[in-house]
Amino acid sequence: MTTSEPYVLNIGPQHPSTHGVFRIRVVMDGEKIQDIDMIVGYLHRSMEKLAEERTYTQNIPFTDRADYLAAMSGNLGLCLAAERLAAVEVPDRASHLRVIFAELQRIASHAMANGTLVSDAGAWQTPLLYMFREREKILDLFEMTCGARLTTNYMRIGGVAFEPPPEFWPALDELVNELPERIDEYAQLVQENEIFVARTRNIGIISPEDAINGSLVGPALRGSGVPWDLRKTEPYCGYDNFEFEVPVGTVGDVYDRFMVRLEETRQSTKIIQQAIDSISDGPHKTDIPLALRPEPGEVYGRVEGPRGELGFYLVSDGSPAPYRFHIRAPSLINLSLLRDMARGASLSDAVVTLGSIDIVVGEIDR
Amino acid sequence: MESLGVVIAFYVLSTITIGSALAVFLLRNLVHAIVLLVLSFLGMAGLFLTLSADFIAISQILIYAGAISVLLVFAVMLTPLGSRDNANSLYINIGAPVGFLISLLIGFMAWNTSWNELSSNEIKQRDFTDTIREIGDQLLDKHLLSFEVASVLLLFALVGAIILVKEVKKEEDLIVESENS
Amino acid sequence: MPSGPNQLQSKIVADALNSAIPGVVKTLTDDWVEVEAQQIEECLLWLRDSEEFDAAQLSNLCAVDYHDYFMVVYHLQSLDLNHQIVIKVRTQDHSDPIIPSAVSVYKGALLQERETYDLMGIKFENHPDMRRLFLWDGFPGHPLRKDFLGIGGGRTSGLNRFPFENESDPVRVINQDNRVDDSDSQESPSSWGGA
Amino acid sequence: MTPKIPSSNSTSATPMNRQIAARPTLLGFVQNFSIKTKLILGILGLIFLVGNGLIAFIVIDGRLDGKWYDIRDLGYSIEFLRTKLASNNQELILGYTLGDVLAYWVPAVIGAVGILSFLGGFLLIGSWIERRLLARFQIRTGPNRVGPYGLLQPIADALKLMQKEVLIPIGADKMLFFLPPILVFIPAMLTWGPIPWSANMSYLDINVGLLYVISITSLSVLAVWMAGWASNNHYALLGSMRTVAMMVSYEIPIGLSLLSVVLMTGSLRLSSIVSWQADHYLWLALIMPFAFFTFFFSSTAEINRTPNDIAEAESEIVAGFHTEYSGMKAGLFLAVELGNALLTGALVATFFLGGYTLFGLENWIPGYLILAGKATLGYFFFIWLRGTLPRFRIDQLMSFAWKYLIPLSIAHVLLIAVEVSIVARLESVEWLIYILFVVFNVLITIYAVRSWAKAIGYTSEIEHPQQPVFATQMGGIKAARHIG
Repeated sequence: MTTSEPYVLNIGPQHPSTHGVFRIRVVMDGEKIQDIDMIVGYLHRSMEKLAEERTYTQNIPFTDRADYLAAMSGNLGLCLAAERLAAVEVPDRASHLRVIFAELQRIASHAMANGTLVSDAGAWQTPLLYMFREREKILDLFEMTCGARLTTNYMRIGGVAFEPPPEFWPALDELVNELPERIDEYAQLVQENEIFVARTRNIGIISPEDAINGSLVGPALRGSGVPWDLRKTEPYCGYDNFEFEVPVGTVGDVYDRFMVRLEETRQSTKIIQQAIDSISDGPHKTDIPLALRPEPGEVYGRVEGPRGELGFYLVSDGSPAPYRFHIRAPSLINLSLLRDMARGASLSDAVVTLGSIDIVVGEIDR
Repeated sequence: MESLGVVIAFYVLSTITIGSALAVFLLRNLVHAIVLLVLSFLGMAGLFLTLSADFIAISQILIYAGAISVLLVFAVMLTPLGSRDNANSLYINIGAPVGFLISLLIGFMAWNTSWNELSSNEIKQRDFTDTIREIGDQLLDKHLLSFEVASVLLLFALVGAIILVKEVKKEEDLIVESENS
Repeated sequence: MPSGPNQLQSKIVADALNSAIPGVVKTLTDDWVEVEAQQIEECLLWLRDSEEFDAAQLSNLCAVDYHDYFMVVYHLQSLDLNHQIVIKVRTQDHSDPIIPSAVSVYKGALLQERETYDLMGIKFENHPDMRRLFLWDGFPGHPLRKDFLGIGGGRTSGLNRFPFENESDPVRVINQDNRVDDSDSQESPSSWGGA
Repeated sequence: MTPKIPSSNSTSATPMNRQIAARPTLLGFVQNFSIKTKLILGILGLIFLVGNGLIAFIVIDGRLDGKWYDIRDLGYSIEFLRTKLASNNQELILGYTLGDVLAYWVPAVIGAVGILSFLGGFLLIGSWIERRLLARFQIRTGPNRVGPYGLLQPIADALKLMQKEVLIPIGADKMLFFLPPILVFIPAMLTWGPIPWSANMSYLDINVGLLYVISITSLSVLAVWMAGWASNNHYALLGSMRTVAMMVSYEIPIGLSLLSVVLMTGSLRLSSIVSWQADHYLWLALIMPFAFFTFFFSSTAEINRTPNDIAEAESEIVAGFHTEYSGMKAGLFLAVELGNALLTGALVATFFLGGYTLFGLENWIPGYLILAGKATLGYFFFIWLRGTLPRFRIDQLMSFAWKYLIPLSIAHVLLIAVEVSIVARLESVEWLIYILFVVFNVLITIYAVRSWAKAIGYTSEIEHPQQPVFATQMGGIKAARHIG
């Protein structure tokens, strides 16, 4: 008698395709996945508890360490929420700088996401390293401006911490000029690759209804064909003054999510160009009290991070520290549908699907 | 008649072949048994080589050590974990007499055959360099009918295997049986 | 005035909810509507399916500890109509709070409710997979509660020592029922629970 | 306006960039040579080439015995040495004379040492080549710290691996766990036997050489399976089962493609296959491009190289069958993988690219250099693929083998059989027929592959691009929920 016995495969916490210390227990039947169970928390630092002990400004570094691939977006989200809570005005130049840095961060983060996705599909790191080329330049720009490459801690409540140095602007110009060409190169590298297309097309399909109901956000939601982008629907930092498009997928598969990200980097380049053109002189920061004491109340501020809606739910009791500090982590919530997608898929497809959701474990665990 | 090297090789190879075959029979671990069975096949190939039958030796390696062993591997992998031991003792009551009868038959045939003893001179004259062409000629000339019958039989087996795989989705054991046969 | 840019007037939401499910709204401010805890599932379902509100997506779910009770906050949003609705639920008691789960309405609540259970200790009824998310089974207490580590009532909740430092630790005594079990005991899928 | 102050060295604004810019490169090093050094190097190179040519000339010209070692020539050699050493014809051991022993052992040792030292040297330099080349494909520098240009990196790697502890996992089958790193080495080394390195320079020039190659390479499956089974690890088991399934499938197209080679050349002896190509001034890759492609692609599956490296797919099953191996045992697996890549390059060169011959040039350059060059070229090609392509899924690979390669290979064998019979009937205008066949086969291969793919229902994914649309084209954000 022969029967196939299901067995448990432990993917992670240390595994090349989990992008960090993320663990999935998979019940497999041969190469097919029967069931999965996510086990997260290896990087849990209880940020939300720690934040209740610190002032709003002191909490900004936590956002660097939550989504460590998109620190600028995290900074921006917290600052916007705190500004709304404390009713702080932001100078126009600061808003433009924030847009520039947030969009640069989006390009860097999408480059990482797309590169690792192709690596998960089995390309031996070549596309990843090509996409790192621009990411390196962006991180150089960050380093020039605030001295750090990943954990930038750049934005402040009421503006940004520093004015960029003089050599920043020509370097940025150069980067923005060469970016469209480079993005075309990546598109060609991957789009015209039959193997990559065969590995990603019609894999891990999420229907628009499921995506909305499963609280998916960002490229995962847009890849499924739902045109939803907070920069358009709830404009902040003057995004309504910039012209850009929201790319939306047609099928909802891995390939769509990849292409949406790639197209978003193109649009981000456009936004940066417009921001450079329209930036004006002025202060980069408004002065706020050292210990900001917002009125008692609550606010849910959110930005469109590279991974989607990055929300900060702040509750103030009038003291300098937030009474409750909650991060709505898109990486975690985008995983809600992973189990449905992975069931019945083969191991190789599940790995690619996980890569296309683009998780950052620092943000999942916080 | 034979050079000493060949004699030594014969005894070493026979020891390996028979020893590992016995171990296959005696070992409890099915996986170890497969590995030793392959060793036995290889020893057999070596024995063929000592007889200057290079084509048959290579075929032995290709078919038995390379292909049949993989088939056995699949069979083992599709066996449930519980019955993955070498349950030879179950069938020893039937197996022992059958084995004895078969060896008796072989022995009788060996005894009965009038062996064409070649002198060492004749061996030296005989050309062993192109056995393969001779085999090919024989197959497509003298033994053409059996050759064709064998190929038709193989085709039937192939088609049968495909039909079994297509038809019986719920009883996968049939597939393995067809592969084993 | 609601605090969010596209947030609906909570009055409108409350009126509509009350007319659909009579008596469900308990309190209401400019920002949010507080509804009856046991009817939250019904409420969310109605909001999701109503033409007027179309709260298709659960944007955010979290809980706030107010020392005597918990507030569970639901940020809903409509992608068609581009507005946000904030619904809150107050739990009855502080020691063992239980409210109905929203997973049957929003699949996106799956992990957020597990997170809330893990860090706040609020149990969600009928959740298919109510386990801890970040911390291991047997972790003493729920760290985001204001009285974590037994410093009850006080405003500050400083984590002055790690729970397992030594046996004689008073913190250890408080949580002595919870045994630390980090072994891989869940070999078979059936014991994982859930759908 | 904006404070955009132009800066001349904007790209090297960070210390890291400056450091990278200041790093020496190999090309820069060569360019910085004085003209005298360049001349000396050039002359040395010339001397090397001419010297090799002279040696080859002497060898080919018969002034030295060109036979290196051949099991078939054993008898002749024994007789030769016996007569030479007749004066000393006393029994040494077990009835053998000194002549017998020498005739057997001297060439065997020379051949074995030659092949093994070539392989060992290549394993050392090969990993450096692979890492440097991959780095070049990936716009990075690659190993450049240990020794000049990182040349000593492989030695450092080997030392590191040797120092590491060899772990045996709990629950592992100790005997089966111990054996595979040794067992995979055996076929990898044995397969080098029948490959002709030059005219009459073959370690084991048997008349079933081609079958020997196929059968010996098929043995490595078992070692891989043993490694996966004994590791008591699901990743290892998955990897080994993938390997077994894939090898079983891809041995058939390999066998069929080599069958066409045998049909065309009429011999299973590798040296005859090479000399057939040399005699006709025609590489088999030209006359049977399909078999060439099939063999090359299937070989990538057999030796676990990209795009068919599903057996040790890093992003899925960590390292496949050798996940649990550490230290030098893992090193042995890696070395075998590298050696196999070179071996496949040599086999492709021998079967399809004229082996040690290069249109008469082999009379001037030693054949072993030509073969090594061709094998290295094949190896380079493998590295190129590795730096370029993603990985197939296992079901895609399987269906590719069974649905595409095998039926087409069978048709291809028929085609070649017909062509061979045509050639046999028209021997007078053989060269014209061959030219016609080359053109015809290339065209029919392209046509057959395309029409078969179409017939089986395959549509190219690239021809139907799937692009994201813009939200404005869909009627803006409001349409969110109603997209089909």
